[in-house]
Amino acid sequence: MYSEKVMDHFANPRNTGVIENPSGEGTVGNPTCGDLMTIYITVNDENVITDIKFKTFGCGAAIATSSMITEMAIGKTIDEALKISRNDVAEELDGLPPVKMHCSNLAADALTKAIENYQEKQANA
Amino acid sequence: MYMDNSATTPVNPEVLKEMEPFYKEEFGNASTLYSLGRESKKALNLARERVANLINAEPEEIKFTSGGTESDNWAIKGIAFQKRNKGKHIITSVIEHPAVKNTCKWLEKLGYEITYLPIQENGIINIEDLKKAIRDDTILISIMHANNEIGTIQPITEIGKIAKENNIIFHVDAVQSVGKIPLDVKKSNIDLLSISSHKIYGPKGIGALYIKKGVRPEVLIHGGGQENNQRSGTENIPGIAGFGKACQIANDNLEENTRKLTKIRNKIIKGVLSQVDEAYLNGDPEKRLPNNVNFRFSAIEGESLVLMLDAKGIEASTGSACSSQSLEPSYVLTSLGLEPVNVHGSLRLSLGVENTLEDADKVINDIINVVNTLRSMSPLWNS
Amino acid sequence: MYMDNSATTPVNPEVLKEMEPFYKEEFGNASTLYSLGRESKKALNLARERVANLINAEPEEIKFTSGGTESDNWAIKGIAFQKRNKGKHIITSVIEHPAVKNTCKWLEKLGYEITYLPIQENGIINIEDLKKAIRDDTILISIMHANNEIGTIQPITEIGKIAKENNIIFHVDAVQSVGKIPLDVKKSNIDLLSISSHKIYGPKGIGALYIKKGVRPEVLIHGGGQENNQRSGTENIPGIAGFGKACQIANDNLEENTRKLTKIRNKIIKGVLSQVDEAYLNGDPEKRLPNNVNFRFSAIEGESLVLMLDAKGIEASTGSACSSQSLEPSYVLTSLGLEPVNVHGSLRLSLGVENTLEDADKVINDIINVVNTLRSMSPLWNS
Ligand SMILES: Cc1ncc(COP(=O)(O)O)c(C=O)c1O
Ligand SMILES: Cc1ncc(COP(=O)(O)O)c(C=O)c1O
Ligand code: FES
Ligand code: FES
Repeated sequence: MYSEKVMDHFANPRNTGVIENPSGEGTVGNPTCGDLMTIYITVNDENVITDIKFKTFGCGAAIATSSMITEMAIGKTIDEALKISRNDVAEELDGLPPVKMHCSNLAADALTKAIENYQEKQANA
Repeated sequence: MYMDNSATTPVNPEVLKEMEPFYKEEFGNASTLYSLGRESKKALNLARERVANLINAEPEEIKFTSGGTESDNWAIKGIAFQKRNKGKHIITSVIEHPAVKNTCKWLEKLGYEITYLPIQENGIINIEDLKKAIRDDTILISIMHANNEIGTIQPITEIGKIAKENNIIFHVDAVQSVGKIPLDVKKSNIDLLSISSHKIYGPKGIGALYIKKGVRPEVLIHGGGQENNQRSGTENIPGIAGFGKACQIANDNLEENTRKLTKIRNKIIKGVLSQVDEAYLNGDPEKRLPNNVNFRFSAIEGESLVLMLDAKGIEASTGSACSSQSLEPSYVLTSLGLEPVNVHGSLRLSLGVENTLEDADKVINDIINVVNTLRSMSPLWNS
Repeated sequence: MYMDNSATTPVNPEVLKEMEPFYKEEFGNASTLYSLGRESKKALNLARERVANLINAEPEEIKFTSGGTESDNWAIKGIAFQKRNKGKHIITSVIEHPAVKNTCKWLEKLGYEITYLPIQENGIINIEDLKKAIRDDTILISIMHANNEIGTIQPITEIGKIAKENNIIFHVDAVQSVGKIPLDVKKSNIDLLSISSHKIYGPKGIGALYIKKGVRPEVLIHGGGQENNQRSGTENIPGIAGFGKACQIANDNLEENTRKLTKIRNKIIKGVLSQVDEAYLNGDPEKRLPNNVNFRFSAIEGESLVLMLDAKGIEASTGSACSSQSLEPSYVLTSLGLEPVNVHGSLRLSLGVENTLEDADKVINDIINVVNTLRSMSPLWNS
């Protein structure tokens, strides 16, 4: 059902866990099947994501897309990271079954939310 | 370590041996005149006897079908069509297999009324609910013997008695129970009973409908008049021979297998419930199939659970929404009163005759590890 | 010498080899999450492609069933139910297989009107009759490709054109023709087409219904949603894999087999007609399956003919009343205009890929002998 790359990220997820006092964090729930994902980011003075971690309650695809997006986002500026689309994540994983595409949406949305949370904090600081 | 025997079983080597001659030398059509067809005819009769023996029926009460799904369709549509002038009300339960459930849904479109009996917290219907549901125009009660997800066993003998008293046809989907727990169609007053071969180490694509003498559901598949004019189509002799053999083997080993599987099952249940936090058993602890275990674990999702167990060499299944094509959680588990989020973390292990007590140790350990791993990345788990 | 391949065929050893892994190691359910089910899934897809290739369909237009009979039932009942608001008139022919005929008879009980087109002396329908039979409320034309008894081939491409022009669904029972003569569902404008595996050296108990994209017959067997929600039931993977292989082999050898069988067939026909008095060929001499021979001999009876040939090692069949359970002569042969007494002496030889030109010599000789023996004791024979 899943590509080898999905299975790799699922079996050996990168960057799991929590960042204490993150620059931003975003949690999204999945209305389709009721899953949950949180992404934490640390952003430096040049607006580059220097650390990223995730926690996910969801299927194999949800875990793999969470892991994948952390790898795709780390080292990028927040502007670059915001451009990572839902499809980019799926593509980077060599595709997802159609019924699982919404799980990659979850990952992209969680990252966006974490960045927005960082931007809000900056604006309020 | 295969623990998904409720989905399907491997074919027993003895069963395969029984089938082989009918592919090659003895391939003749059972209804031909010449001698080549004679062995096929004999095999057909022998298999009919063997299936009948397993459920205490008469051989001529066994009609071969393409599987449990067709048997369920035939029984329910057959009675619905046959009795349409007597009434259009059917009673079933909320936890029937889709083969029953979706057949009933289709009949609703045709103007039939279906009562779906609820289940209690333990997964078993309340007999009082059944009694109250019966109406003058009730033509059929269709209740499964054992559930495919949670393994709970329904009181079919009590139901059969009530059906008989009310002169209502009683159909039992026994696909999961046949060959695993005792079953006696006479004692339980069953009129129609569905069986599938590939759940008891027989080949796929074959099953049977037991039809009590005198009961005559409308034919579902018309044609050349095979199966005493009730189910047409050239007989699948290798499949039928294998199915018969599987029934005989199941019958011969019923008690021993029950004893063995119950031990393994109880060991797994005890081991996991005592060592994993927030782990629960779905379904009734006693009134359940000897080979069925169904857990739920909070804060984790079943598809990932199954995939991680697969990586450790264990095949299992789940009722999680994420694992279904429709992204809906198991209706059997939600019927138990579970919230969708709790259905998420469900895990079914269905044991087979090849499993051992050592397998139980391994699976307990692997479950502990996998649950811990998944919880460590779950935002819902705070420890 | 097996010459009853229209009844059923032996399984090709290569087909059996294709099936074997799926009984034991790769027995997993195709719809499971874990890796064990993956090979089953792959086998399912490969078989779907192979069946599709044989008839120039798309793989997703192939739905697996339990055989030709189920396919015929599904196609006809499925359209009858789906289109019941558009109309209740169906056109078929008098020589359809019982799977079609008895399905139509059942629909008559439900209020459908069926036109049974007659056949001409050569066993083929008259296209003008078809045109005249079409009405505003005609929802389905179901005409077989090649007949199972007399092997005559109907002009399905002409029929398909007429069906299309009149916006009527066209179903073809191609159980006897598939893999034996060219068949192109696109070219012939076919909407639904029935196939059976055990007539082309595949296993029994498996078949397919081709359903053209966009056509949606009502479901016959409801349940777990297999076959894209159109035909439920745990997939019979060994059967499906074997069926697919059989289709591929038939496809690869179609021309060669046709050439070879036509030669053997013509040799038998010529040999018998030239050496036996009052021997006739039933059906069309040209527009017939390369593997079908159907004689009639005056003054003798078919069952005894078949039994005597069996004693000489030849398996064949007959349309004689005496050989049927109902003691009625073949309706296919009486539809040709034959008197029951002439149907009595009918003999069908249906050749298989294993037959040779030497077999033709033997069968000619044996027929001559057996016919002579039987006539020598027949009160109807004066020589
Ligand atoms: C309770 C129950 N009924 C019916 C079926 C359908 O049987 P089959 O897969 O043989 O069509 C199954 C298994 O899938 C089942 O578990
Ligand atoms: C023309 C025709 N249609 C349908 C069938 C039924 O096929 P099956 O035996 O696979 O059910 C047969 C063979 O018996 C046949 O010859
Ligand atoms: S998280 Fe539910 S399907 Fe992926
Ligand atoms: S002569 Fe015996 S059945 Fe016809």
